[in-house]
Amino acid sequence: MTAMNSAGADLKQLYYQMLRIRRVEQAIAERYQQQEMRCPTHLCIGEEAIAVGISAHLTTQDKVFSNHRGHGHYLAKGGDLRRLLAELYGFAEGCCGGRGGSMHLTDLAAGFIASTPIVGGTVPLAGGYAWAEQMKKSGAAQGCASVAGGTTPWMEEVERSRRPEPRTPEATNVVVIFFGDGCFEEGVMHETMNFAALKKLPLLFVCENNQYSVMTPLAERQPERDIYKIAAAHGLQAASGDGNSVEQVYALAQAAVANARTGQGPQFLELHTHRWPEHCGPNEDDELGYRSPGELADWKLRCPLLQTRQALLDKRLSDESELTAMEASLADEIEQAFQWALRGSRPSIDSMGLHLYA
Amino acid sequence: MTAMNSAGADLKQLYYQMLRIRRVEQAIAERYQQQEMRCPTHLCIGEEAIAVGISAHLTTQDKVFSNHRGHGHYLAKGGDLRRLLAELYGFAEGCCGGRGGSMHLTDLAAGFIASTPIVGGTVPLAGGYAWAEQMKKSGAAQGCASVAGGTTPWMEEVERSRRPEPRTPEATNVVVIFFGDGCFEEGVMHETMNFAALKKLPLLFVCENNQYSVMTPLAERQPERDIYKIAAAHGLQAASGDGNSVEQVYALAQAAVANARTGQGPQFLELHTHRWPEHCGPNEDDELGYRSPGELADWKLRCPLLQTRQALLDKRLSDESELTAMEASLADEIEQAFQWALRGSRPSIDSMGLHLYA
Amino acid sequence: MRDVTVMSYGEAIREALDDGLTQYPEMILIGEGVPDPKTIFATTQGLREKYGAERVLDMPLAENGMTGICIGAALAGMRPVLVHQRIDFALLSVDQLVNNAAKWRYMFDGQQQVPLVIRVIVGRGWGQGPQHSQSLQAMFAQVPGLKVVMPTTAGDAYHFMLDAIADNNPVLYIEHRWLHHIQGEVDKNSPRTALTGAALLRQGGDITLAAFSHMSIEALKAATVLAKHGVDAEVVDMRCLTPLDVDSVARSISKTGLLLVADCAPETASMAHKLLSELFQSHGQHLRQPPRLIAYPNHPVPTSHFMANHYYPGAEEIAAAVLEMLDKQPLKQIVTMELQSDLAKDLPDRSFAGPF
Amino acid sequence: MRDVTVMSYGEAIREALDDGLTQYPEMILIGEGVPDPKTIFATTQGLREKYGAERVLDMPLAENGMTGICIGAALAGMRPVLVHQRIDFALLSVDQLVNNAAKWRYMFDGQQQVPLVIRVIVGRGWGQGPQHSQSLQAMFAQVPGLKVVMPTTAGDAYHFMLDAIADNNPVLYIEHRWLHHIQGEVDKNSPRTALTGAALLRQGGDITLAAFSHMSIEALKAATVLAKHGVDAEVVDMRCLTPLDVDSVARSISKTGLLLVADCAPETASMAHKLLSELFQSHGQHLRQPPRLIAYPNHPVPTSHFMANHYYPGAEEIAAAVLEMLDKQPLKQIVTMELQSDLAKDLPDRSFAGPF
Ligand SMILES: Cc1ncc(C[n+]2csc(CCOP(=O)(O)OP(=O)(O)O)c2C)c(N)n1
Ligand SMILES: Cc1ncc(C[n+]2csc(CCOP(=O)(O)OP(=O)(O)O)c2C)c(N)n1
Ligand SMILES: [Mg+2]
Ligand SMILES: [Mg+2]
Repeated sequence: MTAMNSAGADLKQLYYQMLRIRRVEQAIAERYQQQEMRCPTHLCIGEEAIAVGISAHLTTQDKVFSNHRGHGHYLAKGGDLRRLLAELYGFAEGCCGGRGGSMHLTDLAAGFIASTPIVGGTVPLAGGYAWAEQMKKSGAAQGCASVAGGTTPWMEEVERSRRPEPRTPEATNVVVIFFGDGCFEEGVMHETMNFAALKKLPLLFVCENNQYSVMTPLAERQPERDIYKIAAAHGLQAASGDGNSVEQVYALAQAAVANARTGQGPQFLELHTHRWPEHCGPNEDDELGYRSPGELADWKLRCPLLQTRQALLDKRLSDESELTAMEASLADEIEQAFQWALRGSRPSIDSMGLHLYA
Repeated sequence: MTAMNSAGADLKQLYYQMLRIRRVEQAIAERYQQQEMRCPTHLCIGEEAIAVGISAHLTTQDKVFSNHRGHGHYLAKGGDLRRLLAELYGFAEGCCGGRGGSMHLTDLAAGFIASTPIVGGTVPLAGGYAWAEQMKKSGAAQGCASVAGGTTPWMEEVERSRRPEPRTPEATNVVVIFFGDGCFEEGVMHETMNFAALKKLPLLFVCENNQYSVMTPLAERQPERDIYKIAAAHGLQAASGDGNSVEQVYALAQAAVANARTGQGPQFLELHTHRWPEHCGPNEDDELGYRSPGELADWKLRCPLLQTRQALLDKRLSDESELTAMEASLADEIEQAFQWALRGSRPSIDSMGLHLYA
Repeated sequence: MRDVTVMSYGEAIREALDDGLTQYPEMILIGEGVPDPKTIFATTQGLREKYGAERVLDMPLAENGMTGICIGAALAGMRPVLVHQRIDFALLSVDQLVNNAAKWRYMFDGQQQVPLVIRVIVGRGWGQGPQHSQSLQAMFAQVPGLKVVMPTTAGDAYHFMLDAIADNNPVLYIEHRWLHHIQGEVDKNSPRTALTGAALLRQGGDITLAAFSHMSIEALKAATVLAKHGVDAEVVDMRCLTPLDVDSVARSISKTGLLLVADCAPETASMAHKLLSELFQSHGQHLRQPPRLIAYPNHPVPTSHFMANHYYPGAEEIAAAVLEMLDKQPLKQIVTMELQSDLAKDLPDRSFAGPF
Repeated sequence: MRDVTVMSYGEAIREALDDGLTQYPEMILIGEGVPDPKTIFATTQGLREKYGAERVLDMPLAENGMTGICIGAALAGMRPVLVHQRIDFALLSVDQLVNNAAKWRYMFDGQQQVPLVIRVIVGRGWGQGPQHSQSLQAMFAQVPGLKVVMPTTAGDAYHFMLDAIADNNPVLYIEHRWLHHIQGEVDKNSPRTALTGAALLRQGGDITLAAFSHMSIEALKAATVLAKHGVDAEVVDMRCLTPLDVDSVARSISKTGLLLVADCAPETASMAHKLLSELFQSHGQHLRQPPRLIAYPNHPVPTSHFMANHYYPGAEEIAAAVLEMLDKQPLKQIVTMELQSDLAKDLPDRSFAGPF
């Protein structure tokens, strides 16, 4: 049974995607304690609705760039779960062959180009990618070669849930850049917004405003004013919304992606949300006291999954038994993915020096 | 006879300051052909009203930072004309001992801290200076030492027109940063605006929007939208106006400086104007065709000096004979300043290695 | 009068910042995380409480702008200490550091100065990966007008920090993350360092080991084991990069006749080249054998510990090279064995357990 | 088949950009001033008209952002050539160049690549001053993952540019402003350079002059006059910095036994250190005498021509050092006289008359 809401969202599908991210992140957190995923890892628990609500509108031809907190973006875009996990373990089968770890993800076949951890680093890259997409479409760069510098053996065996291709031949591929409220302070954000507005790029900026940069609250870093209004002043079509409501994100993204796709220029969404675990690592850290008392608890009440689950039940779009089955199938998928990842091979020491130059 | 207009501006004094800058720039342009001022020189002919209208509200305790096009800012703030000229000739008596040339000016006694030619380079410095002024006032940094790393023999013999000291002891010194429309594209602008708004710094941003960055028009660099509205979105008090009307600049600056001085946080003025000569060098370059036909001619009709001169005559605040006398006295001052500068001494080759480290 | 306390390198930094804030009312301590609960690996602990939120503060993520803002504050007479948790982030501020801070005093003919400290930490281990573990000291040390120091011991960590704060020039203070836990003596009454000069960490007559930052620790480890086998290495810690103290190394090689340089940087980015080049120009005759260089490979550090553990040369490689140079290869096996540690190779010490 | 044309270095660059735009439909040429009436000292003249405003374009003043944008376009298969009129401006983009461009292919395990050219011009003369005349080649050349070239001749200017465009790696292409007017032969049919290897500009048996960029021209000038007085210098142009072709210099010194290195950079920022260090480690025995280095002083270039004219060493200093090394001091006076030029010292050639 499909479950379209008023905006046409398949709420069950959205819930499934969010739940998948949540369960993956929790499984990572649990196993992180074994000290075998030896890399800095930024979990997105509590923020799943944004990645899912946005990516629901993207095809594999659309491209996503992300940041240090990239697992959710990667999975929502269709990135290979097994290769994500192998990457965390540092194995050769990882999506970066182990060279990147949690903070450097890629799955070109899924249109997930890259996440990297220098804050702001990927923002102009997304702009440049969107520019290239625009030029390819306009015919300014017909002979444009492919992005891949080579293929890897596992690239071919990747299977993933395909999404529909763009409907009209006139439509452009859209590029999405995910970033945080802290990132918005970097000058390169503004440089990219200016260029995107100048060239009317098919680019969607998604600001995940979780009010913190590591442990520093917004009030120590930015004056009181709305982030998205700065984007609007730059000439972008900009809006803000509840990043914990997947339905709201879905609706905002629907308009934004359609606008970007049809040549109306860059779009900007500021979505309010909250990270539950510590900034980096598998634990909670509410005891450190950098969040105001009750803040985390309040946000947990506004859990994007809980809300959607309730809506599914209330609207009778699903029932407990279906949701239990969903959990079971996810548990199974995740367990198998870990098994696959753990069978990975150690990258050879000799390979360490490869691939610096083409 | 003083000549206050409705806003309390002494129009004749404003005219005098503008005329002084214009005549200095013209004298530089004329003598530049002799190839003895051997450094890149960016003249501000056509844009004099901005420097003058702003600085009319500043005391020597207020500080100014500027950019590559800094002669007008320097002179309006009370910078020593003779040492400016000596600097252009590369003499030891120059305000930077010849190390800077036209693009690096300083006159600490006048409160003109520095101009430098990396676009955007001085913008955060002005922010930091304003922050220090704020901390000194709040007592956060009582023991704060003086800026000077040493004194030079000519520092003492500098004489200049003093302006009134700040009226109330509660008032803060204000810092002004002058920059162009091109500079507004640099990320560091936004980083500085954000910090300034966060800390409510006594800082006035003055954007001299002359529509060009070198020869590149705004339309090739920025989307259609107002610059000052981005500043407003950052949380600054922002306004725009006619940068060729010294009365308008004066009125806008009056409010802005007063706000900054009384703790109301950073201010932003976008002032529309136009540069008459080539970007860098002594000549006109309309024949190159990068300005639209008639554009320069139109702007010349809106000459800030002509307009003010006419107002002075119309309102009978002055008369031809007084204005002729003004010209004569300026011609005399400038001629003498050149004479002084040309008597300068060549910096010794041995001195070239000094002053890298304190 | 000596007043010696034993503390860790990290504690020594905290102590110096504390003393700096007391001695210089115009000092500001600023950086992403400075006042947060983790306080930059505990090196800024308690300082906000003691000196107030105006002087000890966090900042927006805007490395170039904030560097410029600190330069501006320094021009106005403040003494800002700006902290980056990773040196990699300082790459965003190269414009302000190189175009402005390094040149300001010179280009304004000595009329203005920039008393600024940039404190940066070099990451290593637990999958820091390509963008969080760069060794950029040589990039900055080549810039006339910057002072660059890389203290190795707790004592130097303390004094260099305090002297950097007092210095009226921009100083880049580079900490290697793996030094933070190492204990050492701090004598607060020892004389000012002037931020110059190498340090003789160990005397020896058989070979000179000139090493940088964390590699000096590795060189010491190697020297200690080698000594048990009759090889007496002299260890010179190249703790100050500008100027580089070539004379101290020249003096040492005039005695030992052999030189091995060990740097914690990729070979192309190694300060060793400047050292060796200067020695070649003026002191080459002291060496009985060509000098050798141990440095990192010329590519980024991969995240996977399976690879990264082999990226970093250390005491074993140093000892092996020394034995080769002295033609004592037979000792290699036993020395290597004695140097092996049971600690995981991507951890600096036993107290450490990721993710940072 | 040779197809030789004589043109200036600047014209050779224009020609290569033109040919690149023809051969690579995915090439974009972008930079502040690229399509303006002055066309980057005429090196981009006519290209917008020929290839359209979409491919040949100006840009906002946002060096870091625009570098990132070009990296992103390169990831998508474009071949951007990004121009900065001064290398000093590239300092704003070190983050994108070093953190991203240089590492992208490596950190994504060879799955992605960044075919990007950054074209930068080193300023000199007519009061460029501290912020418009920096020599930053060594800062970039030390970064694993960047390719850095400094062509000296018109022929290399042409081929390096075309090969840089074709290259699938980020290439920093450094032009010295004072080379632009110098004429040379360009043979479009000569083989691809692979952006590696030094060039033997002049053969000689008495001494090796290894020089960089504009200093190679100065070395040639010196060699020409020295030859008249019986001193036969070999001139090796170190035109590629990554990798640095140490072997060519080693070969040359194995013949001459004497080495003078001349670099157009302050001594602390000189690539000569890497060259000398490597030679010291592996080829020191070839030299009869310690090598010498001629470089700029370790401070910014002052604006005043009264000082700046003495900042730059050139053919005279090279010749003088050669004569000292060969113990022929008596020739100094006559050689110096013959090398003196009546051209003002802050101008590259007679056609030049400020302000740029
Ligand atoms: C240029 C740079 N500066 C600082 C850091 C350290 N750092 C990593 S994540 C982070 C916080 C970013 O906050 P935000 O953009 O809001 O994303 P969030 O972590 O909240 O999702 C910081 C400061 C970095 N990686 N890069
Ligand atoms: C970082 C940097 N990029 C480029 C330049 C070259 N440049 C010098 S002035 C200038 C134009 C600046 O335009 P704007 O800020 O509008 O000032 P205007 O010259 O119009 O007064 C440019 C691009 C520079 N000096 N610094
Ligand atoms: Mg955040
Ligand atoms: Mg302008």
